[in-house]
Amino acid sequence: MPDADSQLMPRGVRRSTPRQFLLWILPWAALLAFGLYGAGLCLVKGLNQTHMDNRFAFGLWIFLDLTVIALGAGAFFTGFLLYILKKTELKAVINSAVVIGFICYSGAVAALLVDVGQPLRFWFTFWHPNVHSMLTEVTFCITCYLTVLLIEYVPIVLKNRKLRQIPSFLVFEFELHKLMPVLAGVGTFLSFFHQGSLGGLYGVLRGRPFAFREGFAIWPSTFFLFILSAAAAGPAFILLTTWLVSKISGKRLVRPEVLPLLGRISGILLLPYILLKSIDTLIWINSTSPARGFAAHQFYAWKPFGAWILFAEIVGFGLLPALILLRRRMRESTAWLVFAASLVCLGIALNRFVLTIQTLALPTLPFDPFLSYLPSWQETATFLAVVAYGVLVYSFSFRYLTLFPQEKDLSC
Amino acid sequence: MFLAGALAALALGWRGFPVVLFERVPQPVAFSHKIHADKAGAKCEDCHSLRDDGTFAGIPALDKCTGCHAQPMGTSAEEKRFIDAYVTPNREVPWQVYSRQPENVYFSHAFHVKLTHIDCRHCHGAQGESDVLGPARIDRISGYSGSPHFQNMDACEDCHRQRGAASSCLACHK
Amino acid sequence: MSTTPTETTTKSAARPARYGMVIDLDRCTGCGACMVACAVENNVPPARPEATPRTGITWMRVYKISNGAPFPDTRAAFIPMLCQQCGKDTPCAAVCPQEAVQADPATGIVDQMPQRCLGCRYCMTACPYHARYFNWWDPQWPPGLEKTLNPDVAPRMRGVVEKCNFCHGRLHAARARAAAEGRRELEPGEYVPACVEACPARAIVFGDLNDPASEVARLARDAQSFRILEKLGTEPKIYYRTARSWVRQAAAQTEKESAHA
Amino acid sequence: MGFTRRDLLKFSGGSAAGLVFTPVPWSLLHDTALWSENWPGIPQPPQGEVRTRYTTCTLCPAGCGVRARCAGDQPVSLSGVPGHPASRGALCAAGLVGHHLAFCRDRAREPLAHGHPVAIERALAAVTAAIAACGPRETVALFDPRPGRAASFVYRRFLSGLPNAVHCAPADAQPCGPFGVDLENTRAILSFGTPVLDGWLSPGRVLANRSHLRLIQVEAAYSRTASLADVWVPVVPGGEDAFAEAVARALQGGGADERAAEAARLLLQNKPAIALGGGAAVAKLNAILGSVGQPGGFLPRRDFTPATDIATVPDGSIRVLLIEEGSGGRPLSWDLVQRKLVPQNPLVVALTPWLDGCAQHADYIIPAPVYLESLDEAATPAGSVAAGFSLSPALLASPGKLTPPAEFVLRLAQDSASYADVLKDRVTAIRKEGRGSIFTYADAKSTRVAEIASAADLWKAMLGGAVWLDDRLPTATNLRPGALPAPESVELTPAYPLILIAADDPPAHASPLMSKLYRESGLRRPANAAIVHPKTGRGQGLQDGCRAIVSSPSGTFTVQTIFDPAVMPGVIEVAGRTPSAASIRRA
Repeated sequence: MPDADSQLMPRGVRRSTPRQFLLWILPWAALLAFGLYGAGLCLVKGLNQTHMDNRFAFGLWIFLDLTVIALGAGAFFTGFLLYILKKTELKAVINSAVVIGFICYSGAVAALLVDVGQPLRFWFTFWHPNVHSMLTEVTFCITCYLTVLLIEYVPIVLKNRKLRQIPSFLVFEFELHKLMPVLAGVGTFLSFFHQGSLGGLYGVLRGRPFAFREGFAIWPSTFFLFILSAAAAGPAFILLTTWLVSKISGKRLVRPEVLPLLGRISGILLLPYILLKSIDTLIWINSTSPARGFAAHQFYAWKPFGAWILFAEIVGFGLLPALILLRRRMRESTAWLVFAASLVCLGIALNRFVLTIQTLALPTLPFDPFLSYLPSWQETATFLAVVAYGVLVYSFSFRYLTLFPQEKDLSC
Repeated sequence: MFLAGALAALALGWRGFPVVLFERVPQPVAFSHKIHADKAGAKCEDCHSLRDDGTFAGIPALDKCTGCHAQPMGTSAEEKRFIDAYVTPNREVPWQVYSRQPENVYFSHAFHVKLTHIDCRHCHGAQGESDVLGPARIDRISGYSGSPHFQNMDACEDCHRQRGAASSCLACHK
Repeated sequence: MSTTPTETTTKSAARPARYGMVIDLDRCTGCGACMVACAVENNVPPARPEATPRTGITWMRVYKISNGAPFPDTRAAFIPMLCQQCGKDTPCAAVCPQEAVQADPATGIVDQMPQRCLGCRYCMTACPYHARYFNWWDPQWPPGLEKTLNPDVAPRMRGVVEKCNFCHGRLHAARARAAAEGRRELEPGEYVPACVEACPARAIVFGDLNDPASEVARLARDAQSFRILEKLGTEPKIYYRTARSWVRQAAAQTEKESAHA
Repeated sequence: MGFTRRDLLKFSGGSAAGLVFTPVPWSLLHDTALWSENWPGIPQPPQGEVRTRYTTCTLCPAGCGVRARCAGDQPVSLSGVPGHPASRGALCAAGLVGHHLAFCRDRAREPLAHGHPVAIERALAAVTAAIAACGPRETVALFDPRPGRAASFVYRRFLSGLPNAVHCAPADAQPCGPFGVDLENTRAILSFGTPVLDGWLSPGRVLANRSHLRLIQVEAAYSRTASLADVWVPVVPGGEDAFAEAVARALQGGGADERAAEAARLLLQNKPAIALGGGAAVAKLNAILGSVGQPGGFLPRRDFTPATDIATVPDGSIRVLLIEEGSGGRPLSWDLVQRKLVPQNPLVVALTPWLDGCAQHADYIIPAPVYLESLDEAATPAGSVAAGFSLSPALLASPGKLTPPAEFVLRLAQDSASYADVLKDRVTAIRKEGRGSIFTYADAKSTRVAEIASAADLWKAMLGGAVWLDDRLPTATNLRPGALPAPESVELTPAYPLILIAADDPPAHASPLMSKLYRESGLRRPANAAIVHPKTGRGQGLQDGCRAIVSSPSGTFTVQTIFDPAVMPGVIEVAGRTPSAASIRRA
């Protein structure tokens, strides 16, 4: 059995013993099972199992979706840099990036299917689409892009030592490989749209002055901010995961210059994002919000969501990491690099949190109170299931597939 | 082999599946519109009438039948059976309505017949001249009617589009 | 307010209706008759044991607000809240991914189709009035009570959104009655939602805002009338009126201070 | 060559590909989505022709006219009768869902003896025996929630045949005796705790006149009426009399504190004015205001059924007690009943639709039909200036084994007549006297009784939905409306430093849809809520929303505290409690 196991592993790399691997897998599998139970309850008994309500119609899950999709942006953006802008150094992480992207998107879609009240009607959106709805845009792009990711994932799987032995698969994989630049292009295009429309999702809510933004044509400013922020967060997340995996597996996976490069890319994108975000915020405070009868300061009068949250988002989790990542000497130090990368990722999460949760917590009716919401265990379990699912898929991919081509050379 | 599989699937999907999907429910009484139209010279609205408030009476209640069939009028065994089974014990006939719409559908015969003067045939086909009433087809999954002459939403929409009639959801749903 | 006094008072068949309400806050005693009548008319199920004010379904919901003054100077007012039938960039209609929500051009009523609804609740986050309600549970009536449901309105199922549609069942009935008499046009007063009919204080006036002669249009033009969150620019068709300045303050203006009320 | 694994793979691959081009996957998608529209548990509304039927509400003494929309024979919604003299086309929230009452829990469905099914004859025999066994100082009492009905006359006839029997009623059954309120002409009301805007008379009639009424509410509780009154005068419970005296002084030009003076000014500026509430002081106020027997004041009417306030019956005197409980209204307090009963084996019979309330303790339960389940009657509408009568025809099929209370008493009296006969007799009597006119609901027309051909026609008309109203009596002064006892003041003790008073309470039995008001919105406070001023609450170590225990001399109970700065400091408002000293502490 151990033999068969090692048969599946890529040549020239060492992996933990089946025993160790099993020990690593088991807790995650357990978590996944528990989460699936929670999700099952929501599907069978209905969404009364959650702590969402008529005021807090969106909760933990939407926050999860927006966040993981932003973090998963690494897939399209790295692909874009590699295949379109020919940044060949990134070949070292592209496979890992694709897998992460696939995990994030499939996880998000799964969560969405639990989140809707009538999963049996999921196809209505495709059959009777309302073209004016950002959610339609999101649904279409994410579905398409998930397929793209799947197709990008296939060759990685087919490269597996055992599967290569089937000739037809080899041919298929070779053909697919020629397709990669096209797919990368398509993927980039789709991603730009759904990342954007995810931002638009809240930006168009004229009934929610805290989230509503003016914009260009049909797209509110958040549309573009989301694209930029996602593009910035993607590489940072890949950086983080790569570092994490090498720490856990105790192996050198990529050449030393790769991670700083990712960091630099992230920093370069983060700075303009912060700039635009600040401008957008100023416009909102001085024109958009007042025009709708809401003085912006009143949004921050409710504890715990004071103005600090805005400050943290822009300075603590934006400007600070950007500056770190843009200074070569700091980039060279892994500690700083990882610290900054984690700041970027947390910043994105915070931004998505503010947009989803804080927006709903703030009252719109003048005689309405501030609303609070705490997810139920079923919600949390479903959330964790997505995380566990990600870890599992990644672990298996890492064990049996070649996620980091450079690992072989580095390990000998 | 691949082809064989494909063909098998196609055959089953097109031939077998509908049989499984639809439940065939026979009508409780072999009623002939034809005979009633010819012999009794009945017109549609004689039995299927509009109420004053504009609602449609649909299939008439038993007393309408009893009006003529208190005693057998003909010699047919079916008529006798009908009288014994329903008229004498005064039991309503559990007719199967081919065109029974889902609960959430609102349809006003008054609007379509009185104002727009659409002929019954337009939706109900030649039901009025039929001599035998076939079994009703009921979708086992959705529980909705799958009978011929069942007007589904597409049929409604087409007609409404052609005539530029109301197109909002709640115009025809409730 | 699009209807101006200069408009002709004759209602031509071509001209679509724009149904709306004017609610007199000085008449409302918060008795809740409108809420109950609404639930009966529209087959809204009673609360599940676990239901709370935030998970219950009340198409028509009466809020109690106070002037914030402590004993003994305190004063209360009641604000009936229902779907405000926004006429411009209707927030919920714009966001629904599958056209389960649309503003009917013939009536101005914002339609919600529970049978088309996916239950994504995007429309609920979009609605500034919290006038949309989600079926968190399967609807359930005590045994026997389901026999008293209104045949003109289809019961909903778990997992979909519903909201006030000006008792569309009553509009259907009125139209059918008119059709039986060979009329296409409805006479004013032929169609009245349940809450309007039930209000013992006669606080709600309902009618066609496009008909400048109608009382509702006249009252809507009145200086005492205002709309809630008017500045959002969604042109709601529910007007409120009061002579009490503090009530208007608390209901109309959106400054934080009154949010504590 | 056999069938290899690869062949199998190919075959299944092929069939999968083929399946896509058949209707199978697509109609499965489609039909499962349709199935979600009517999956198990989604009820089917009743079918059938929509008809309108009329009846009269018997849930409270207001006697509102009811128009019922029925699908087939099934009432699906109720609404008011436009133009109805007593209700002005309006119903209250509870009345709008009266047709749900029959389906509520806690229904008594068959005669019970101490919880066990029993034949009604056995119950009759037991009561007859107990009555026969009554000692000299022991009384037979019948509690009649609505004196003045034809049923009440049945009761009185029965009781009159017994040595010592009392016809009891709630204290507030006939607030001002044989008097109605000429609300249409009243300009100002000085109300001492009367819920003028929240259940007094009929909502339709009160609110139709609200616009020309100035309302001064004298009440400790921050009630709905208080919150909507033109002036709210908060006084500590028991302080009403003193305030009434002060206003009286001010009205006669004497000096008074500023609140009383303002009230007096308002009353003088808006005449005719009346004072509502209990106590001699209030009666005196009305005398000063000259509101008795004058337009816009209290006008006498021809009907009055004297009945004893059950609270005034001597303690430990009732041997046999028959309790009639209506479909709606506040149930009789068992504590009170217990005090009145003789110590040794009393017999209590509950003539009620409900299993809770006094029925829990009764020896016999005789199940009564609820509203709309059987032909019933509504006596003179509360506060009407002329005697009145209307029938309440049944709209729902009555489940068997139900006995209208009057019917039970008739059988006790060995009277062969049925309740329906009694009602017929009442109608016949109305026709014979030939006074007044009837208002028919269907056509909103008034017809003089004298012009109605026969008693049969009158009966038919009233079965179709109609209210008879007597001619007004000539207004006469030198009359004094009966007055309710004044509320007693509350003695505070170190143990009980706070005052417990009643907040408006949810009806004991109501449609589950009332949850819209009590549980699905913050509109009305639930029954177990204790509302206190934040200062008071914090003073007792409470927090907003915390569970707490209220103790008073009459016992303790747990509540949910709600802080409301509108409430009088030092006061606890709990639904449906009688005023007393109390203390509250965290649970």
